[in-house]
Amino acid sequence: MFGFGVLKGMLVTIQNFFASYFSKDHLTTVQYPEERLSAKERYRNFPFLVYDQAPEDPRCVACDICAKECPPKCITIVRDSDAEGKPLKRPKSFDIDYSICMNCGICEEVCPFDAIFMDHEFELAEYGRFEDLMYHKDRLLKPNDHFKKIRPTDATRIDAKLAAKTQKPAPPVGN
Amino acid sequence: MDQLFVNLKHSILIFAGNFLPEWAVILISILISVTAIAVFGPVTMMYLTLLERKFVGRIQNRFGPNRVGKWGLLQPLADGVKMLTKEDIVPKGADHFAHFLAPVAIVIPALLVFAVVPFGRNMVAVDLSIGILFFLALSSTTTIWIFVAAWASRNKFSLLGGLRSVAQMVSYEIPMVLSVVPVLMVVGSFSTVAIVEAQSGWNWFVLTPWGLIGFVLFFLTGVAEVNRTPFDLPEGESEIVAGFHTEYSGMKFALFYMAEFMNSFTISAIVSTVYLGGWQGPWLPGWLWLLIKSYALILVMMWFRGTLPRFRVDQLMGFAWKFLLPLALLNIFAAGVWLAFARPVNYLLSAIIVALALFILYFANRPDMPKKRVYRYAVE
Amino acid sequence: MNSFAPLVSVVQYVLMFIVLGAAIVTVSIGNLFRAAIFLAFTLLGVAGLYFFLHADFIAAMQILIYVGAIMTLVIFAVMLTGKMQDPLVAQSNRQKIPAFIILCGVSAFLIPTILKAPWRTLATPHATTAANLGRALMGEFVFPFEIVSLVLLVALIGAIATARSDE
Amino acid sequence: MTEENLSTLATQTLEVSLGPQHPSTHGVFRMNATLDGETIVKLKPVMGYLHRNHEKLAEDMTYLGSMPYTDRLDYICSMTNNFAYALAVEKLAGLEVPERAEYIRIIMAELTRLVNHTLLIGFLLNDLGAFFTPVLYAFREREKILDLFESVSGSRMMCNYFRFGGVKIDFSPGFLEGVKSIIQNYPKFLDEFEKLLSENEILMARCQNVGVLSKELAISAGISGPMLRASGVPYDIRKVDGYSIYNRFNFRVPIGEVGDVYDRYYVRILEMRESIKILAQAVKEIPEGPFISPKGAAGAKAPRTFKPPKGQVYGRIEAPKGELGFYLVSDGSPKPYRYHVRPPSFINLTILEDMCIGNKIADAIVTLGSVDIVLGEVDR
Repeated sequence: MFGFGVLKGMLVTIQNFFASYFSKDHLTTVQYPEERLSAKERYRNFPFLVYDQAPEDPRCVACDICAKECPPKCITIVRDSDAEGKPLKRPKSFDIDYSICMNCGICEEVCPFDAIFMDHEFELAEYGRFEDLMYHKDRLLKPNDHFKKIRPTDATRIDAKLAAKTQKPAPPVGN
Repeated sequence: MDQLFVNLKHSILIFAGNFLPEWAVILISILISVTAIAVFGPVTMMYLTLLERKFVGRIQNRFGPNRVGKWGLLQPLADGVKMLTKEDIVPKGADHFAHFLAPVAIVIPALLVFAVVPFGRNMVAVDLSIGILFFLALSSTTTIWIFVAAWASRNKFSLLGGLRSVAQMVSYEIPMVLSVVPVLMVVGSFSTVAIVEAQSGWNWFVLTPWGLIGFVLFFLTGVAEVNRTPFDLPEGESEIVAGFHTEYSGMKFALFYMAEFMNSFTISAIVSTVYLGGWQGPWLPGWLWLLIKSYALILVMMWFRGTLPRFRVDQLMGFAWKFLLPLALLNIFAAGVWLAFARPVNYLLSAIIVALALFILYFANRPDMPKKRVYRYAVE
Repeated sequence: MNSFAPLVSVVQYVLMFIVLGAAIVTVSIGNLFRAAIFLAFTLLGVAGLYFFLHADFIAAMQILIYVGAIMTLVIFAVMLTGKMQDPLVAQSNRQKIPAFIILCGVSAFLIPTILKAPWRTLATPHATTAANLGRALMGEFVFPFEIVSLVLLVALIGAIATARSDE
Repeated sequence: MTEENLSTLATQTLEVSLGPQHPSTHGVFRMNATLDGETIVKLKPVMGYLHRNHEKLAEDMTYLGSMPYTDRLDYICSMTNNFAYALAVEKLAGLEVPERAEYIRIIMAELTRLVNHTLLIGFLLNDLGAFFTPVLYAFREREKILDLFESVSGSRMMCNYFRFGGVKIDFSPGFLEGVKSIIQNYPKFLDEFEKLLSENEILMARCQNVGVLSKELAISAGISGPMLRASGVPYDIRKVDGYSIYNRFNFRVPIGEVGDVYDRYYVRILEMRESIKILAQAVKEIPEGPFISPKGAAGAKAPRTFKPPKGQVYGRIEAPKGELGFYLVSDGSPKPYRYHVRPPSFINLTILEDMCIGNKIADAIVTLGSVDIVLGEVDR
């Protein structure tokens, strides 16, 4: 009979109306600033650089692989050099333009030194469109503890790997 | 309690009568009624928007507005401030005069019809002897202003919306008027007050066979008259952007919105008056009964909005002309039979007529109806 | 109720002013669409006057038929005019002078008639109820009523026939 | 009146530009429609507002570098885009995929199909004028699948999960339980969805015999996916090519009869039910083992060493929207010499005019909605 389909549909919606008062499954909104979802461990947002002891001594050796492989080319690295102009194995500047970065995580994958990882931080709103979203080395560097905190599984694995490497006399050569 | 507002007004008038001449008292009496309506209408509209957003929100498994004030109660005020401070944009090619006039004028009939709504015993602004007709007449004038707005915007989407609006109003006006006729026949008066009084003691017209059909018809055509889902073609968002109010912003848009919501309230109030016994009901004061009934109908409208997709133009017309109109006519016949026979027999006879009418119309419309389909799978 | 009378007449005069003013604007304004809008105001004002004359039913009919239906038709007709694409749909006022002369002629007849007519006033206006009206239409005036409906039917058929015979 | 009589009345057609800013063109798409009243006499789709140079960019990038860009083609189903690209490159480089990776891929692809079809039906209803309720129900369920995607790949929509010769990383703990609960609960949701929609008379009336696409035209225009099957052509690349390990699974291919919007809607509902079947089998049978082949893992670690031999391939899959193919030409360098995408929604969109002519403007919107386009893929 004409009209029963409509009535059936209306039954569904009114069921949902009442269910929204009783079941969490039917009121899925998370009231964001007050409530937050727990981040998944593998969640990736923007990259950051890891240092072990001091920010002056990051794991990054300025090999430029991530900059080359970055699909939107948002990473710019300048290699540091000593007084005679001999290149050093650390970046003089390391810039990531967060307004270009597309969170793909390829930099993390290709980095041979496990120096760059994807962060969980997502509240990055800024007033300036260009300079404010251009993250320099000082803002990108975060301690290994931060990495351990946000991604414990990966951190343990990588720490073990690095520890195994430092046992060996010759450290891996960059580039 | 029942006469709370009536007594309030009365005591104010007696108080004023102590030191004012008679004509001033009458003026005050009129002003009180007018002010009450002029305040009640827009406030109703403001909180109806909130109610709709909350209700539809819950239907859609979300909270709805809950940030401005406790439970979002201040949301309508925030919206009002936003609307008032918004830039008023008038398209370059628009007819400025008509573009300005339409939203202003559309509120007038919406407010005027409040005058004949009997909110409770003795609580009607004007007991016109032609109450229902007054309501029907004024609500039909809304079309003109919608059409003026559509034309004045000089926008093709607006124009399409305006044309749809006119076509829709013209079609639904007829079954709407015809669906009230049975009640007028039984009561013998156009007066809304008389109609309510005829339904005292649980003699609600909706409880009769013709009344049930009439109620459904009147409510559906009423929903169509105020352009709400599933009959919201004039502003059909997904097709013609926003229809006749595409080019309106700020307060002018808010006025259209206000007219729409006030119209939905009055149509609900009138439907409850005509078929659901108006302010009649046990225990509670009359005005509360009317509000409960009207809000129940408004919630049904919102429920429609939360559930149903919209008709297409030709289907809308087909529904009105091929189904609602003949049913309304047959319903009048059923009411006539009801009047002609004595109590127990007339129930049976009019029920049979109504059932037959539904049956015939169902089979007559069968070829145009959508059919269920059976699907098969590809053989490997 | 007597002391209330001046108030009523004030409102009535305001309404008359609206009717006349809107009517003058209707015929003199250069924009056809706006003219139609002012015509709506004229008709609404007339409906208001009916209300004050205790002719509620006629007032409602005035709104329902003239404002609701005829005005919609008029505006539709405006939209069908050739100059609709023009932002200011122009109205032709070329026949101003002949129109004025005819107006004067008609007024010359009407005004004296109005002034001379012995207007009878009813002591108590009796209420028009739906039942009374129905009885009048179906009883006393059944013949004119049927004739009118017949004329309308013929007009309808004629309209359809005209539309069809174009092929 | 007959057609001939109508033509004698002088009428003007109305040119309406639906889009690029329009509520229901699913992005920045434009339809230049010529209307006679509300009937469409001509309709020209205008594409390219979202052109992002996808193919040319890929020529200056390593094979892996294009992977995250494929996510952004059809941003609703990034997993299947990854799948098609990975498949093409594997064909080019002759890479083997480990058993477990194949199962992971199929689970992802079928979950993506659920996401896409659910969301499409929600938006189709929005085009029909339902006030967001079906969309939000679709969102509610889609969220659960996206949570799974996020737990595995780190991103909800831009997954970038597939690698040449396998996938990026193995399941996270608890993923398979999540899939199992989807398999258990999704049919319930589909039942609810169908109860809300499938038999709704308004939806049936709006969708049946609207936007009809004949079998012959569908085949000659190169239509693919659910749209082709709704027109009655039993063609599913999962069955035809049996790529990956689809030939191990037991599932059926639903086909429509009429080829109208309703068939397209219903075929998708049935496809979802089949997808759940595939998921159930895959979850049951998934073996332990490596998730990427050693050669593939090396390629992912150092994309510049990944140099497929000279040659050209065309790899295709049955994406939720239709046949998604990648045509690649390699000159032996780490970058593709030519990279071409065969986007299903672009090709399905080419016959929009044929489906719309003679229908009402509201139908054009619905027909467009039923084609299932994502502008990211149409314009690339």
